[in-house]
Amino acid sequence: MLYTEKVMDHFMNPRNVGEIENADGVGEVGNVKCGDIMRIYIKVEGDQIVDVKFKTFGCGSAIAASSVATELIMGKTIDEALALTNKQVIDELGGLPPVKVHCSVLAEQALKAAIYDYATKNALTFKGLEGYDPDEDHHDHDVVDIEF
Amino acid sequence: MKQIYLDYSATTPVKREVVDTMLPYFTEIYGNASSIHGFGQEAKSVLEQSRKSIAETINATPDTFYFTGGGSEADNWALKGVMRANRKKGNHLITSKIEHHGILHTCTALEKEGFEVTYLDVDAEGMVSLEALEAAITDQTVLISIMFINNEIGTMQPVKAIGEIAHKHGVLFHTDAVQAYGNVKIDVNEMNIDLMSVSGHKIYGPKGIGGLYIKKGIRIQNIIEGGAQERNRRAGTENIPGIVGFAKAAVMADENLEAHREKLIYLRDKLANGIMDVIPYAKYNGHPTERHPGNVNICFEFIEGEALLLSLNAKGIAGSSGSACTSGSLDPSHVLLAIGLPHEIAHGSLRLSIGDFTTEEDVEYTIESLKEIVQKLRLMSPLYDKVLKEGK
Amino acid sequence: MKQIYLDYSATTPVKREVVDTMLPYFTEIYGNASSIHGFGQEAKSVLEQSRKSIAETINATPDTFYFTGGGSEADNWALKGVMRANRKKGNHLITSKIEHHGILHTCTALEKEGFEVTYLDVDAEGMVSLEALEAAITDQTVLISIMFINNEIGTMQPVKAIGEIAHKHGVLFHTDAVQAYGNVKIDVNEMNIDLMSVSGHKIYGPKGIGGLYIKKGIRIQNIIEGGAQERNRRAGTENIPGIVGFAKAAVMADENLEAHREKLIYLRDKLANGIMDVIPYAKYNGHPTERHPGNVNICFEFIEGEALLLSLNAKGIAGSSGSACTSGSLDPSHVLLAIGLPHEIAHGSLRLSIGDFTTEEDVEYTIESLKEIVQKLRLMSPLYDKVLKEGK
Ligand SMILES: Cc1ncc(COP(=O)(O)O)c(C=O)c1O
Ligand SMILES: Cc1ncc(COP(=O)(O)O)c(C=O)c1O
Ligand code: FES
Ligand code: FES
Repeated sequence: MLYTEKVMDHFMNPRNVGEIENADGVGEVGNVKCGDIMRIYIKVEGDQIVDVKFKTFGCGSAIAASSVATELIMGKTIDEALALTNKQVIDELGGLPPVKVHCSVLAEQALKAAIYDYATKNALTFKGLEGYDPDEDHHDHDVVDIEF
Repeated sequence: MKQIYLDYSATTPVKREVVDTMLPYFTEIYGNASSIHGFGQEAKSVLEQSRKSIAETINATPDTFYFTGGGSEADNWALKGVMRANRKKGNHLITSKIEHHGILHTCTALEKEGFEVTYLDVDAEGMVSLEALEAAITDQTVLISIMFINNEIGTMQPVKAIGEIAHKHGVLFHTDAVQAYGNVKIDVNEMNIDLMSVSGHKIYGPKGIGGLYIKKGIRIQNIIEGGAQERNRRAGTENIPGIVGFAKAAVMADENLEAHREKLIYLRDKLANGIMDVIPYAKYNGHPTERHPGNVNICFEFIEGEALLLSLNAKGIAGSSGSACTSGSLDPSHVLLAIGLPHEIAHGSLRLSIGDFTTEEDVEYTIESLKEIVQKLRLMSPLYDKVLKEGK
Repeated sequence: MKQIYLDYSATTPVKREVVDTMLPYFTEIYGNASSIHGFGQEAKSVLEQSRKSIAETINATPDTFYFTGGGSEADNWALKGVMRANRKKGNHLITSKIEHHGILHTCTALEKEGFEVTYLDVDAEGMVSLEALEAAITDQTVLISIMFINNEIGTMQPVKAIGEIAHKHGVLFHTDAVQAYGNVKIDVNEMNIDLMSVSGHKIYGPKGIGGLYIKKGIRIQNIIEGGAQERNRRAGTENIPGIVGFAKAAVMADENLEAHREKLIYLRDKLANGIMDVIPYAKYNGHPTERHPGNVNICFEFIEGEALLLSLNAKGIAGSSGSACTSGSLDPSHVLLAIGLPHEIAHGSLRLSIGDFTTEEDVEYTIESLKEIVQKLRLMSPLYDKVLKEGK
């Protein structure tokens, strides 16, 4: 099969789809032209992410990666969430085909964007956001040389 | 779970009768057609009978039809063979932007060898303009290669008129008829075709066998040299079971052409109309009438084709898409871009291709499933969001 | 009448087990391996499994083995692909005078493109000289292509030593192993092989499928462009039934290699010795020990090969000949001339090739029949006349 059972499960039964009214942070990355847009909403209480939702326009692994990423950070602190890498997303999915690695990068970036939005709105700084540039093009279909 | 195959344009199952015809040639009449003993002569005789049968379906003489290892080889042979053999005449080739990669990537290779290639635009329905074609011909033009039926959007070109223009200017005309053969009646003489590629596995025959029609008197170089097979033009021990199967499939298709077309067109229209009726924000691609009898190609806005295919697959339905995510490249299908679709819409394309084993229930089930799936995916889509909130 | 097939070097019957393995892929698992739905993914998975199985038999990794439409295509691809891709390195290719036409005619084509080719002589037993080979290498030499086992006289070259010489001089080494694969154990690494052609129908697998081993890192151009199949190197919808059958045949051959060789060598020697014992004025061609386990090649003086074949055929025995009369050309086989046979002797050549279904009785019957036939034809021959009258 193209994808692992785990990918198919998250694709067919995505967790945390939707949006959060009055979210504390919203991040959107990707580009319609390239066929993938990911938007993540977070609700924060104290330094904890108490709710997270996503909407994704993209392929099966983009949807599965969004789903897994939201699951991984639900209930975590902001700092913990910022430590999430696309490699963790891939591991959690039981692997992705090389040409689909960029879809997991998108999930990592969408989350960072949401936290950045929250940080900016509340004038907060987080170590994990140092050097983060929201306008950077995160979208690279050629990210394939990641070791699993 | 019920399995519904709606990807006949990708490949077809081999018909039972075709397999049965092939079987003896694996284990009993297994000779090499070049051998002079009985085993070889039996193989030789069925080889020539098969060639004759196929030639007849396109109104050609047997000595103009050459077997190849498939449609791609035929495409490569036609273009490289003719261009390289006619360097003295000129170095210019005309094709279209919506050809199969078997043609387009061959053109790129020819450009590297120093040939010049004009890639004609097509209109929103995938049609080549005859005026633009004629205007592109120069005194260097050796060959025009325009596909008969496009494999993605199903658009059928005015082949006869293209051949007429080619001949008026003393230019050769090749057509990639891999999708057309077995689905529309082809007469190479009447249609002014000089070279034509066909393939077995698109017409309920075996994979790994195809053919190139080459009108008599055409200068063409070989691309596979070696033994004297195929009258010295294509080396390699003849794939007799494949050839016999291809011929059987070709004859069956030819004899049943009208009924096949009627059935396909009926189901195709039912499927296409059914989908367009129940799913909003959808665009039917290709030409409304001049199209493959079994081809349905629709773009669904706000969602992505691969996700659509996976969801369909989970319901047992097999289709295909021109989305970038299925191709592993950044861009969606060159065909969808050539008919002017914006990237974001081309991403949501779905091709469902109908064939001889498709039933009315398959069509109904597919429409229903698709409706659910598109709805579900759209509810996940940040793009649809905006439409719901802001209208469109 | 009893039919005795002794032309296994021309082609083999497909084994029952091989056909049975292929069957489901015609009618059930018929998907296109490039499709992402279940039908396609099943095909993809068996495609990669087949590639792995074959690669294992030659001690290669799966990503170095590419499927082609046969042995000739593999030969063309290896030579044209490597020479065209390495023009910057040089323009010289070394091969031998006894190669299959798949190599020799490709060399002619390359010469027309401006490449230079050295055709090495062979000795009376068909062996290439390693000294001559090394002496032929220049700073322009890109590739050496020497066949593993000759298809006519069965001579097996010292492949490992040839590869060693090639690598010592930084030159690539291709071998046409179409006759060797399945008959001798091949280890591409140990034997210093960079590229290797194989074909399904010589090892009890289907026709129309073959393969090219290409060591990692080798620069090679495509000869068939188009879709992204075979990791972008060989376009065309994958011939899954053919590939599955080829893999099954390859694995069966590999598992049974020793028993197969022993049986063949036993029968071959019985046949060769039996013939040489009872028929005078005969010459056993090829190397006495370094040869194909199933190959017998003998020239009978004073008679002509085609007449011999027809007479054998009339007795139900299928063989082959390198006589000019079977080739339709004026000259007898280039291989027989290259080992220094005079024309008149080369005309009377007979190749009998033994395979897995050959029995001891077949061999005995063949010896007897041949004795009668040669006698009968000689009595008709004006050349034999003189011998009878004048002695020799
Ligand atoms: C030594 C050798 N090379 C190449 C070939 C060509 O293989 P194919 O017939 O599969 O194209 C053959 C047999 O025909 C052969 O014996
Ligand atoms: C229009 C067209 N041309 C060429 C080909 C290539 O044919 P084959 O897969 O037999 O090489 C195909 C199908 O894959 C096709 O649809
Ligand atoms: S979103 Fe395009 S490949 Fe995943
Ligand atoms: S004697 Fe007739 S072809 Fe040679």
